[in-house]
Parts: sequence; C-alpha cells; structure tokens
Amino acid sequence: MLDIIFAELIVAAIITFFVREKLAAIIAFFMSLLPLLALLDWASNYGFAIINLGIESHMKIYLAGVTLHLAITPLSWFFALMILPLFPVIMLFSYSFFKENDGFFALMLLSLLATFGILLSRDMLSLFLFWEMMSWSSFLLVYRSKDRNAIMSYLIFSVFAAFAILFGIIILWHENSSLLLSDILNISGKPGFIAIASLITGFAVKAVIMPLHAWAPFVYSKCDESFVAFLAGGLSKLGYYGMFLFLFSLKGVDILQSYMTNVSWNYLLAVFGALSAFFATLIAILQDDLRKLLAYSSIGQLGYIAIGFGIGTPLAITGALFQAFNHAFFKAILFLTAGIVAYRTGKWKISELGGLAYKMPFTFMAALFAIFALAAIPITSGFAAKWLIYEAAIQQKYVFIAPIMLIAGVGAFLYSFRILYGVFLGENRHDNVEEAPKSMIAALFILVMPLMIFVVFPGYMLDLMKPALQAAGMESIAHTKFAIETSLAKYNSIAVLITLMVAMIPAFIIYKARKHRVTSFEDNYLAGEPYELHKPSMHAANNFYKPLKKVVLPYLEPGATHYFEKIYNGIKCASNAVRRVYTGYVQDYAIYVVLFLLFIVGWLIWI
Amino acid sequence: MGLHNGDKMMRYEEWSKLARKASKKSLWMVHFCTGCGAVEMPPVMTSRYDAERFGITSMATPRQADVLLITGYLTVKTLRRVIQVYEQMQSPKYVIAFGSCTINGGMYWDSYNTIKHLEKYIPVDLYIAGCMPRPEGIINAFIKLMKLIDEGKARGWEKYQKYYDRYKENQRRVFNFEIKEEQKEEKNEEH
Amino acid sequence: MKSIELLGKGEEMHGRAYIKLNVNELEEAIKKLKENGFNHFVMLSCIDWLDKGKFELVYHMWNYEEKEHAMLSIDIDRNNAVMKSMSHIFPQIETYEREVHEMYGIKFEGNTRLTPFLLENWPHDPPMRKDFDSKKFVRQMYESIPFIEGEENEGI
Amino acid sequence: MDMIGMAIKIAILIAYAIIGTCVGLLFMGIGRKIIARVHNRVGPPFYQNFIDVAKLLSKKTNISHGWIFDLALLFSISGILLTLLFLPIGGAQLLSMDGDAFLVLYLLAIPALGFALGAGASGNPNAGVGVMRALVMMLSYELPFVITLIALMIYYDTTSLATIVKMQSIDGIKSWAITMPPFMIAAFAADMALQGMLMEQPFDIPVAPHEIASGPMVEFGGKYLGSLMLYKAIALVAETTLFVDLFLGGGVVMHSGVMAAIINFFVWLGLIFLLFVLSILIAASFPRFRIEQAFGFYWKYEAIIAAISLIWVYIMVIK
Repeated sequence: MLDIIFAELIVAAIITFFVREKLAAIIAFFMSLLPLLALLDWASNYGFAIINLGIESHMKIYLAGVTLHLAITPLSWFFALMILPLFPVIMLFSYSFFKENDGFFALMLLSLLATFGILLSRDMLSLFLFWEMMSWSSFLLVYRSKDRNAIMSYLIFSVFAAFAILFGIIILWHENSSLLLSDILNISGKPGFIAIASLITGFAVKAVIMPLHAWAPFVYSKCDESFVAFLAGGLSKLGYYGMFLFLFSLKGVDILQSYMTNVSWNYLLAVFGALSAFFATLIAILQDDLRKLLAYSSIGQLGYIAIGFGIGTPLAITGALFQAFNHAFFKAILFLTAGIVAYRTGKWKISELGGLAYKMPFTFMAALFAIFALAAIPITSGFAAKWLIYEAAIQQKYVFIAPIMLIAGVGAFLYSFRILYGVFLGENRHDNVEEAPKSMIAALFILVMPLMIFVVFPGYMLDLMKPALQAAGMESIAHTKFAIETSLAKYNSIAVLITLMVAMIPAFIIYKARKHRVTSFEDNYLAGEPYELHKPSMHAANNFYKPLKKVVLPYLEPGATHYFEKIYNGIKCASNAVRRVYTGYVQDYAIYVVLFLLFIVGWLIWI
Repeated sequence: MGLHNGDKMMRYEEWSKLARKASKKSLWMVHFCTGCGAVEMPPVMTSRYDAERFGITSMATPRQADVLLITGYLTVKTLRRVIQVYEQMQSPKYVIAFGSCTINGGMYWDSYNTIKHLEKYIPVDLYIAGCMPRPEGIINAFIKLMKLIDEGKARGWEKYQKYYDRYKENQRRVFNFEIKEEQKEEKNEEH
Repeated sequence: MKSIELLGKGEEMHGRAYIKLNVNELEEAIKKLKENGFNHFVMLSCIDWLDKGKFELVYHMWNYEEKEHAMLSIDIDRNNAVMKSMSHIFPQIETYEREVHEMYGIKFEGNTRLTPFLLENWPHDPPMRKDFDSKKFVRQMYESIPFIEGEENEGI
Repeated sequence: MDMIGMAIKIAILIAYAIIGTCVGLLFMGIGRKIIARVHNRVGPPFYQNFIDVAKLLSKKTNISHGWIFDLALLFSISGILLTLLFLPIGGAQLLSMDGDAFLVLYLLAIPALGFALGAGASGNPNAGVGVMRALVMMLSYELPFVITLIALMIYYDTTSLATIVKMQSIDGIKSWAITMPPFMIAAFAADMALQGMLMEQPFDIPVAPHEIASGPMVEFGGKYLGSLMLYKAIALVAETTLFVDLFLGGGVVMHSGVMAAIINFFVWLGLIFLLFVLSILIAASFPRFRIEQAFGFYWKYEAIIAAISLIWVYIMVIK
C-alpha cells in the first residue's frame, strides 16, 4: 500500500505537469489526500481507531544496491499530521489562484512526496535523499518567483544546510559504519558532538532560527503565497522535526552535554529562540510589505518552538509541539489571505491597502481567527501553546528568557493590528473588489477548523502528541479534555469560553437595548469638514508605528542580514580579485607559466 | 446626506423620566469655536466658574456630545461645517447659540458672507444674548437648558427631523448664495 | 529711507515708504528690494477707486535690519483688471493673489491656483468691489430665506 | 447538591461582576472629584459617572459603522468582565483556580483588541493613530510589568494568582510581598506600569482629546461610548486588583469565617481605592509624555528597576 502511495504521487506529479491548471489542481488535490488516508489508518497504532485499511507501517526500498528503510514512528506521525493537511488545502486554494499551469502542482506533489519521505525515513541515507529532493523541488518553486535575491539566498542557505547535514551524516557513518538512525545512540565524545551540532545547524536553517534566518524574508515575500503557505507552515516544521528527532528521540542532547559539560547547550538554543522571537517581532512591527511582515512574524513565532526545545522539559516540549501545530495552520491561513488580497487587488504594501473587511467578510473572519491564534488570544488554541512554554520557562526559572518571550508576545499584538487595520479596516480604497472565490474561502475555513477544535479541547492535542513524547522517553503532562495542569498552575479552556459566553449576555443586552443605525464610511468626523469636499486620504497606514520606529530602529539597524551581506560582498570581492588573474592575454598566461617554472626551479635550488 | 432617513419619529413622552433626568444632568458639549466667543469657554470650564459641577464637560467629537455650542458669528463656509457637526451628533441633541451674531448677525448684520439667523438653518434650542456673554450667562443658559429638557421642551432635534426638507432647502440656498428671481425684481422695485 | 534711495522715487508717509510705480517697473522693484534686505513680503492689498476707474494694488515689504516698511503701489485699469503674477519672486504672494482675485476679480496671469479661497460657491460679483451693494445683497439673499415655524408645542 | 453549589457559584460571580462595575464607576466619579479639588474646583458629584453611563445608554440615535464596529461593544464588556472574574478579589477565589497570571494578561487583550477592531472599523484616521499609540504604550509598560511578574512567580514558584494570594496571606499583612525589599522596588515599577495600564495622565497620549480628538473613540457615541465607559470602569477595578493580588496579598488579612470574608472584601476595596487615588494624584499633577518619551521611560528606567528586583529575587531563590 505504502509503495502505491509513493508511486501514485510520482505519477500524479508527471501527469499534472502536462494538463491544464484546473484539472491539475483537481488531480493534485485528490492525490494529496492519499497520504492523509495513510495517516488516519496509522492512527490506530496510537490509540485513535478511525479507519482500518491495513496500510503497512514500514517499507524497504532497494535502490541501486542500497536499502532505504521507511517506517512510521509516533513522532513522524504527529509531524505528518500538522504538515500533510496543508497540501490538499493549498491545492484547493490554488484551483483558481493560477492563470496557467507552469509546473506548480507537479512540484508541490514532489514536495509532498519528499516531505512524506523525510517523515518516514529511518536511515540517514533516505533522510538525506528525501531532504535534498524536498530542497530542490522547493528551490524550483522559489525559482518561479524570478527574484534574484530570493533565488540566490534560498539556494545558498539550502546548500549550506545540505552540506551541514551531509557532514553530520558522514561523521556518524564513519564512526558507526551504520546509517540506521537507531544506531546513533552508540556514538559519543567529540565526533558525536560535531555530528549532532552540524546536523542541528543544518536543520536550524530550515527552522529559520535567528542568525540563519536571512533567506526567509526574501523568499517569503517574493514567491507565490500558496507556496509560501507551505514553506512557512510546513517546511519550517521539518527543520524542527529534524531537531526533535536528533535532540530528543535520539538523545542528541546527552551526546552534546557529555562532550562539553560546562556549556548548557539547551540554554543556548533557547537563547537563540528568544532572540529570534524578540527581534523578529520588533522588525515585523516596522514592515510595510504584508508578506515581509508575515515572514518576520513567522520567524518570531517559530522562535517559540526553539525556546520550547531549548528548555527541554516535557512541559516545554509539549508547548513547542503545540505551537508548531498551531503555527502550521494559522500562518498558512495568513499567507493564503495575503494571496487572496494580492489576487483581488494586486497589492502587497499595507499602506496601499485598506477597508477590505466589508468587501470580503469571510476572508476577514478567517484572517481574524488566525490573528487571534497568532496573538495567543485565549479564544483560540494559540494561547494554550504559548502558555505551556511560559509555564516551562517559569518552572525552570529562566529569568532571562521569560520576559523576552512575554514581551515578544505583546509585540505580536502590534503587528497583528497592523495587518487587521492596514489591510482589512480603515478606508476602503478598492471599489470593485469582490469576495474571494469559493475554493479559496473553503481552503481558509478548513484550516481554521483545528484552531477552533483545540481551543475547546486542548487536552486532545496533548493526547495526539503523547505517543511521540513517550517514544522520546518523556511523560505527558497531566490533562483532561478541557484542562491542562502543571506544577505551577492550571488552565481550563472551558471555564474561559463559557464565562466569555455568559459575559457576552450583558454586552448583548446593551447592544440590543437601543437600535443603532449603520452609517457609511464617508460620514466620519473630520473636524467638521465634509468628506465629499476634498475626499482626503483617511488611511493612517503609512509609516504606521513611527514613534516606535524612531526609538527602536537605531538598535535594529546592524541586523544579521547586514553581516550576511558583508560576507557575501567579501566573497564577491575575493572572487573578483581571483578573476583578475585570468586576463585573457596570452602574454600574461606565458608569464604565469614562466613564474611558476621559476618558482619550481628556485624551490629545487633552495632544497 | 440623508442622515435621518432611518430615524422614525418618536414621541418624547415615550421616554422614561429617568433617561431625561440623566441626560439633563450630564450635558456633554462640543464647542464649535468660531469668532470671539471661544475665549469665554476656558473660564467656564476651569477653576473660576467650574461648569463640571453641573456635569457639563467638553467632548472632543460630536459623536460623543449632546450639546452643540456655537460661539459667535458664522460665515457661510463655517455654517456648512456646523451643519456637518450637528448632523453627526446623536440625538437627543441640543444647540446653544452664543452671542448676538447668531441671533441676527450682530455687528455683521450687513456683511455679504455672514449668516444672520442661525435658526433658519439648524434648530436652536437656546440663545444667549450679548456681545460677548459672560461665563455666568453661559452657565445660566445651561441651567435653563436643563430645565427645558426636564420639561420636555428642548426638542429642536425633533423639529429638525420633522422639517428636514425645509431645513435642507434653506441650507442649499445659503450654500449656493442663491437669490430667487422674483425676489430680485421685487426688491428692485421697492428701491 | 533705504527703499526710496534704492528705487530713486517715492515719498515717506507716516514713517513708511510709499513708492508709486508703473506696472512694468514693479517686478524689477520687488526683486531689487528683495536683494537689498527687504526679505519679508508682508501682504498684498487692493483698493477699488471706483470714481477713477482704477484698482490700486499695494505690495507691502519689510526690512528687518532697517526696520523699514516699503509700500509699492501700482494702478491697473478697472475694466480690464489683469495683472502679472509675482509669485515667482515670493511664493507666498500666490495666496494673497488668490484672495485679491476672489474679492476684487483681478486676474493674475501666471498664477495657477486662482481657485475659490474664502468663499465657497460664490456666484455673484466679487464682493469687495465698491459697486457691489452689500446691504441690498443681504436683503435679497439672507432675509429672503424663511424661518421655519413649527407647530404649536414644538421647538421652543 | 452539585447543582446548588453551581448555582451559588454563578450567583457569586454575577454579584462580583455587578460589584466590579459599580465600584469602578464610583471610583471614576470620586477620581473626577479629587482632580477637581486639586484644581481648586468644586467638581461633579461623586455619582456623576452613573448618570453619564445612563445617559449614554439611553441615547436615541446610535451610529454604527458596520458589524465589525459592533464587536467593540460586545468584546469590550464581555472581555473585561471575564478578566475580572479570573482574578481573586479580596480573598474570594472566583474563577482564579482555572487560570493564572498569564491567562489574565492575555484576557486583558480581548477587550483591548475588540476595542481596537471597532475603532479601526470606523475608518477614522484619528482612531487608527490612537490605537497605534495605545498599542505602543502597551508594549512599553508591559516590559517592566512582566519582569516584576516573573520575579513574583519565581519567588513563589507558581504562576497562579490564587496561589500567590494564598501564600501572601499566610501571616496576614506581615507576609505580603511588598514587605520584602526586592518587591518594594518591584512594586514601584509595577505601579508605574499600572499608571500606563490605566492610561492616566503622564501616559494618556493614546486618547489625547485635543490632539487626535480622543483617539480610538472618536466615532463612538451613545451606547458604544457607554459600553466603553463601563469597560473603563471595570478595567480600573481589574487592573488595580491585579496589582493588589500581586503585591498586597489580595487584601487578605484574616482567614475563615463570614466575618473574615467581609473584612477582606473591605480591605481589598480600600487598597484598590488607595492605588487609584495615588494614580489620580499623579495624573492631576503631571503633563503628558510623548509616546517616545513614555517608551524610553519604561524600557530604560523602569525596566532597569524591575530587572534589579528580578535579579535580587533570583539570587534569593537560588540560595
């Protein structure tokens, strides 16, 4: 059965390359549902019997003399559950998004195949093969953007990540002479340390942790939003999958710690995560390009996962996985919303948008829900995730990380409101904008569903990740359907929601007690000036957070991107200098030959 | 603008007495500072005369206010803004016109651009005579307005709704400086 | 007085320099004064001499160092009220020209912003001209607008 | 039996919601009176704010800008009531066992965000600018506040407000957090943050009436403005109560018994009144900070003060 899924994905990828875009979307949509079917079937392994098709849970592929081991584990099942649903949704969204078929669907199906492969692979070789396959298929998707910065930065960072991972794999293979993941436990000492560290560095590129994030803003802001939704929602989680796999499932933490005992490697990861969360949030607040804002917000939100992994207690890891799950969905919604906005208006600059909420109410509602989740408002599942990480930080007395993390959480309100106000509220500047096509709306609301389910039942989410935690030797934290309990406090979702409902009653009475009249946007207080006279611009969206910018920008100016640019320029200069040698004149080459001979002769004489 | 199309007429008697008592004791004003009257407002609000002890506060926007205080003469251009502000206020709303300029043009009685009788364009609940009235006069006017509200006589906003078309016609004429033809001839003959 | 010395004509009037110029001399004169310390253009005023059939335009300038007020006066024909715009010398003249245009109906060639300034929708003769009868206009215009009398027990 | 217990609990919650609203409105009226006395004026009667709310809610015309504008009304009242009920009030736990300080911090954002949504939906540029200022102000004062909060949390090794209150009330007034030197510093920083939270004078630039026409509420009138006044009144109680719970033992001086509950309630009332009067007196005597100045004040001086207390507490805990 499993080989059939792999085969059909390849076949579907080939077919969708040649057919029209609508047909391609339909084929891709149904084909990408099949891996989900396998996931549902495997759910019975972890105590959720839903369907029973008898899909085998492991497989071996014999490829050119090597054996690739594929099998499902609790961890990959959980991560598959958060990444794979994005694919059919994106296909559904893309049904009316693309005007022509230029290979998007084929490449997305290849990415799906690669993602599925990465999650299933049980040895280093298949992991690396599928990782490269995913990197290259996503690189070709990035290449469609035709933006030099995006393509180059993605290429350079992907190659760097691939080398780091390959380096780690080679060391492990050299030490261990086995490629099976389960054999990594055998190694220790310096080689083990270097191998794990370089693997984590490689994954950190895809997980966009702060110093290695420089590619993300370019790529996220220049590619098709439907692809970026996968990139931000899904692909970044693969980086965290790799981290979790090597750090916790395979006890990489102990290997790191056993070699250098005086440095807390966990804490270092948490610090990097906290800095990501803090600085990316501040930068996101000051952005004007909607996609760039979302890109930096993505880096910030992913930082929380890194913090969770860094803290490393079961509580923190539960929070991190919860956050990863939420982030996959709400960030996908937000990027797809940006796609809808661009599809309908052709604009990305927030200062040029505005007032779309009444024109596209359903898009607005989905975006609102995603933003509530992003800002961790307790009426979405976003809160429980961040709460768990906060609790973990307090429990471990991480006094440096906890305030940074909390203030980054407050910063999220600022850029959330920037999106809400700049894009959806305020002055309407687009008269002939319609609601998005039905397929896009459907895609958005499918993604909203889990956010709504897991706010009522945060306990179910903990149940879902329980097998993965147990496989890594961690205890699941105490919870019921509605409530999560830690050693510090308790969070009861149903108490919040029911009280909110009840507290709505007086508000609703006040709302209904007196009639109101809905007036037009033009009837607005402008110090008495009638709007029709001058039709002034009413959208206060240009340079929105100016006071904050004035204070904060001097401290943000020399960012990481700046240093990467310096390195890039240095390499360029060096390459230019080397290139000067090749002047193209025969005489110069003759002189080189003569000089070289003289050098040899001189060397011989000196000896 | 058609602001008042949706509002159905409602008898004042249907209002509960409590609501009237409340609105009388909490008069929030937006003072439209035209002309020289604005200078009389700071003493009214600050320590010397302290209007806040009657629940009178000044508000920043017409949406929040109950009383529109017009402090002095109005040119046609300003009248347009005053009407915009008045229509943005939420009923029940009251207008206090301030100084002789609003009553009959005052010292600008023969000016080509100053409106002479404010109540031709918006309903005025209360005039304060004087050029300029003193702060005592203003506070006295507010107390008088409270009494009128209590007795159910301050009903300018209802009048505005009822004769909306006629007010609009007057406003249109004054905005366009429109002289009717027969008027022109008649007046010429008189001369 | 410095301005009288500079331009070679004019007289002192109540401590100010009053310099009568021809229309074509004005531009040179303003430029010359501007170069010589009269760097504040105070205002442009206009007088309607109905009996003479002329508009008198007075350009007021101020010198901070000498503390001297210079008034450059020109006459233009009342029936053909056209004047060259001076706004290229002092940009703020544009606004004064708008006002004079609106109030007296003088057209300033070269000023592109002669839009309604203080009066909105004004359809009649310019109101500051002496032949505009303000009292008659008030009678015809404002007093003809009817009061709105409510029924009994309405309003105050 | 369980049903009866449930009913009693619901009745208590409703009672506290009503008490919170009334106390808030009363305090606002007294605050106006105090400011008037500072200005050497007579000032309005102390019940003035009740009259104002009654008037606003009985306005005949109410102008809305669409359904998103109405969210401001719905979310502001419900969100702030929710927050209030998740705080321990004068020894009464209410719902505070079901959440903790982080939850309260994020619950406080529900009404604020609803309010911001409504303000944004009106389309008035002043509203946009006002909300921007309010949000930047929030970012400013939250830093010292969360640092002091974390200091308390690691000292008491809990994040639950109910537990913090319980541990501070073991020994009556003597065990209140503010009696300890590090928390004295922290309480100072937190009180300054409270000033920003209440949007009182040095930090009231988000609603500057003469500059941006009262900012976010520029288009609010009638029942919308009335609901916002109610929100402000309850927020006043909730925010001062949060401070009292954190530093002043929630006003708990006695244990067990009906008499103790009543005394605790009045001690709580007195403490939040004192806090409010303090903030009103600061408000009456200071001019307004610009937003950059406020940001600098909180992130430089206040944050350092709060950080000193956090480090102090951390050293104490580690030992």
